[in-house]
Amino acid sequence: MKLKLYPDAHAALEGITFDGMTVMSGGFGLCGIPENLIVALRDSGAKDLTVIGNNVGCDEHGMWLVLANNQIKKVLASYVGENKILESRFMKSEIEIEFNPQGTLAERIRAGGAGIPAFYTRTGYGTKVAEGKETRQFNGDWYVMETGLVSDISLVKAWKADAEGNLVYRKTARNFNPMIATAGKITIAEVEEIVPVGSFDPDHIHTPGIFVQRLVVGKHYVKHIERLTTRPREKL
Amino acid sequence: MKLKLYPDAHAALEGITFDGMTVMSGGFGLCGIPENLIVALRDSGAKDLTVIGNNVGCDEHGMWLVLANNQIKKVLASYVGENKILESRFMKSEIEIEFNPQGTLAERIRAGGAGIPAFYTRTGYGTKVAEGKETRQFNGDWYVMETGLVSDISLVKAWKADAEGNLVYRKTARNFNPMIATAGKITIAEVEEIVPVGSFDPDHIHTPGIFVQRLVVGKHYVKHIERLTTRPREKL
Amino acid sequence: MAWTREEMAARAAQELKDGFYVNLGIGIPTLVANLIPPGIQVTLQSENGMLGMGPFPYEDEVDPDLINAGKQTITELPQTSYFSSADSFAMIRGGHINLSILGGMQVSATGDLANWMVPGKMVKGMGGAMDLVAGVGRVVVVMEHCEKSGESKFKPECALPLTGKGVVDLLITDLGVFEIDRRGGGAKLIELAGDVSLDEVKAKTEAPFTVAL
Amino acid sequence: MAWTREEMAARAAQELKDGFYVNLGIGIPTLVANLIPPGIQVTLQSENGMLGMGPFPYEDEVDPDLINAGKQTITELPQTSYFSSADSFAMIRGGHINLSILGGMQVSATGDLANWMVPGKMVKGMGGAMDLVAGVGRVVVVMEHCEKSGESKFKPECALPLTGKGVVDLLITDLGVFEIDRRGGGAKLIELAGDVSLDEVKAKTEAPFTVAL
Repeated sequence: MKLKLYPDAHAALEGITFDGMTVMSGGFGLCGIPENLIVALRDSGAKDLTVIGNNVGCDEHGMWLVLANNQIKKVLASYVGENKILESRFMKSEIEIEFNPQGTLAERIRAGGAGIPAFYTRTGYGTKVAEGKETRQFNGDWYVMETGLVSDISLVKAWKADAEGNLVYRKTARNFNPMIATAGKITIAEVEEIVPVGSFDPDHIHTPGIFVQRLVVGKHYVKHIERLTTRPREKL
Repeated sequence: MKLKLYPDAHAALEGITFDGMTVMSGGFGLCGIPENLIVALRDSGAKDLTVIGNNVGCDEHGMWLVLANNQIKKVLASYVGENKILESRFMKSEIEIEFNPQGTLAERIRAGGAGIPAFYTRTGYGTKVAEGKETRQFNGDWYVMETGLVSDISLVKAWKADAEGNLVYRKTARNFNPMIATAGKITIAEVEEIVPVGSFDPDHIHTPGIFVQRLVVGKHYVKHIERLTTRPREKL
Repeated sequence: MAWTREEMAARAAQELKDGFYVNLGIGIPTLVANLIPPGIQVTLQSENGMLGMGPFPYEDEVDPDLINAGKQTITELPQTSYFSSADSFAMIRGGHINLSILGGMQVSATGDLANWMVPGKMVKGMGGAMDLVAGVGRVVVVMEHCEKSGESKFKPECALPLTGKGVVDLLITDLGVFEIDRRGGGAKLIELAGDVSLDEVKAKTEAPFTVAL
Repeated sequence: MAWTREEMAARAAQELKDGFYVNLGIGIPTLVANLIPPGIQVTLQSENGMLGMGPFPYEDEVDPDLINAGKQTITELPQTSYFSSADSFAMIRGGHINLSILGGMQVSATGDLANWMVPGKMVKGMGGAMDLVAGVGRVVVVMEHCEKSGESKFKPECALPLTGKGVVDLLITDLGVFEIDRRGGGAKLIELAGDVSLDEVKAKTEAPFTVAL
C-alpha cells in the first residue's frame, strides 16, 4: 500500500512545491504551527507564494522565515502584528495583504474543503471587508457573500498521528489546523509522535486520514511563547 | 448556578413545547436517536409539528411514535422508508414531506447553528431538489443555493455527558446529533450516563456544553437494530 | 452469457486502486467489498459517519451503535474514525472520496443518473445519493442493462427524475462497460461482457454510443 | 471623579448573569475576568478554540499549546473543551455566546463600532472582532470617553473604518453608561460615573443621546 510517512520535512515537500502556488499553514500566532515544514518550505525556495493562515508568523519565528526569504507575494490573514518585515513591506506595497475576519477566514477554509463555493455571513457587513462583495438580505438582516478557499499545499501541525494519517491535536494548538487539512490538494501533516495504527480511540480522531497525503515527525520543537503570562503561587 | 440536569425526559420537555413548533431530532435510522425524549414529545401532545431529521423513525420505533399520534404536519428528511403510516399519509397528502439530500440536510442544520443563512452546493443541481431554488455558477460549475435551518427545540442523544452539558457520542450513533445540538433555540440532550465534571479529556469532547440547555439520563434503552447482519465464526 | 451480479461487481472492483477511499452503495456495489484485488488497500467510507468500515460482526459482536449507511450492523477496523454527518458529507462534497460505486435505474449518454424515485410510486427519499454523485471524483454505476420488460435503461435522456446531471464516469451493466464523458463528449463502449456480441449491445441500447473495444 | 479602568471593568462585570457564556476582548475587558460577582457562574470562551478558560498558569504549569486569543499562556478548568477555529466561530456567529465585552476606538449613536484600523497607520488586522460583534447576542464596549486630545470617541457617526454596523448594545466609558438601540432607536445615558455631572457628559459627547438616569 501507499506509504504516507516521509523521513523528514524536506523529503515531504520534495517535488511538489512550485512558484506561484497557494500554501495554507495552520496555527494561531506561534501556537500549533508546523515548524519543520515551514523551514522546509523556506528551503524549497518556491517564490511568489500566496500564503493563507491566521497570521504570518512573528519576528524571527514561523512563517516569518519564508517571508524574510522573499518568497511571499500575497497574504490572507486576520492579524499580522508583531512582524516588522511584513509591516515594512506592506507599507512599501511590496506585499499584498487581504485581511479576513478570523471567523470568516476559518469558515472560508472549511467551505473550500467541504465543496462549498460560497456562503453568507453577517460578519463584516457595512465595513471595508464587504466592499466589492455581494450583500444580501435574509430574514430582514444583511449578509455578505464569502467564497471558499483551497490550497495547492496545506501544512498542518498535529500532536500525534498513526501511519494512516489519522490526526489528534492538543489543546489550543488545534485552531486552524483541522480545516486547513481538508482544504489542500496535497496536505502534509507534521506531528510530534507517530503511534501504531489502532492506538487511537476512533471517537477521538480529529482529522481522519483521508485528508492527509504526507506525514512527517518534526524535530527540535521550539514552541516559542509570544506572551508568557503567569501568576504567583499562593504563599502557604 | 443554573442546573442543566433534569430528573427525566418528561420534566425536561415541560413548559417548552407548543403547537406548530419546529423540532429537530438526531439519529440515523434508529441509531443514536433520543428514545426517551421522543416518548416525552409524544406525551406532550404538541401538534402540527415540523420535524427535521434524517428519518422519521420506522414502524413502531423512534419518531414514528409522534407520527402515529398525529402530531406531525411536515417533515424534512432524506429518507423515510420502512414507515407504513408515513407512506399512507403522504400518499393521501395528509402530511408534507420535503426531501433533502442527506448531505444538504446535514449542512443546512450546521449552517443554521453556525449563523450562516445560506450556502451553495453542487448537490441536487439539475434535479427536482433544485426546483424553485436559486442556481449559480462558480468557476464554471453550477451550484444550488440552500438555506440554514434552526429549530425551536433540538433533541439529541449522546453517550455520556457531564453536568456542564459537555457531550461525547459513541461510534456511528454520532451522525446528525452534533449539528442538531447547535441548531436549537433550546437543545435537550439525552445520555446514557452522567460523569463527573473533569472526567472528559477536553480534547475529546464532541459537543461543548454551551449548546446544551437541558440534560437527562435516558432509561430502558431499546436500541432496536433495523438490519441485523452477521457473519459466521470461522471454524477452528 | 451476460455477466452475473457477482461478475458485474468483480468488474467494478477493477476500478479500485491502491490507497483509494471508496463509498459503496446498496445492492450490487456492496458485493465489491469482498472482491478487492489482492495487494491493494482500499478504505471504505460509510456516509453516516465512518471511515474504515470493517466486515459484518460475529453474532456476539453486534453493536446497535455501529451501523453502515444501509443500516446493517458492521464492525470497525484499527484505522477506523467516526465523525458527524456534516463532516461526512463535507468529505464527500469536498471531493475527498476517490470513487463511488452505486446502483442505477437509468443512465443517460451524457452521464445523467436516475436512481431515487419513480413518479406515482412511494418516494422513500434520495438519502446520500445526490451528494455522492455530485461530490465524488469518479462515479461508477452498476446496473442491469435492461428492465424486465426488455426496455433499455441506458438512454439518450433519463425519463425518471434525476439524481444528478452529468455525474456518471463509467457504466457497468450485465452486457458491458461504457465510458461516459461528463462534459458532453458522449458514451463509448469499451468492453463486452462474457460472450455478449456487439450486435446484442446495439440492439438493447437506446443511448447513442461509440465503440472502442 | 471619572471611573478608573478597574471601575469601568467592574461596571462591565455587572452585565454578567449566572450561566452566561462570555467572550472578553483584550485590554480593559480582560480585567472583567477577575471581577465576576460572587454566586454566579460564567464560562469564558476564547475564540482560538476553547470554552472554559482558566487563570494564568503558575510558572511551572506554562504550556505553549495552551494560549488565549491574546496569545497569553493560560490554564484549563475541569469543564474545559477545545475545538477548531471553524467550530469556535460557528459558536460565535451562530449567536451562542451570550455576551461579548470589547474595547473600542469609536462608537456611534446607532451602535456602529470602530476598533481595528486607523487610516495611514499600519493595519494589524481585525482578528476575531468583526465576527464577535456580528454574532454575539449582546455586545458591550468599554472605552475611554475621549481621546487624549479631548475629542469625543462617542460620535454621531464613526470617522474610522467600522468593525461592525449597528452592533453595540451598551457603551461603558469612564464618564458613564449608554444604552444603544441597534435598530436605530438611538442612545440613552443610563448612568453617570462616580461624581461626573450630566453637564460634563454633555460637554464631552458628540453623539446625540437622551437621558434616563
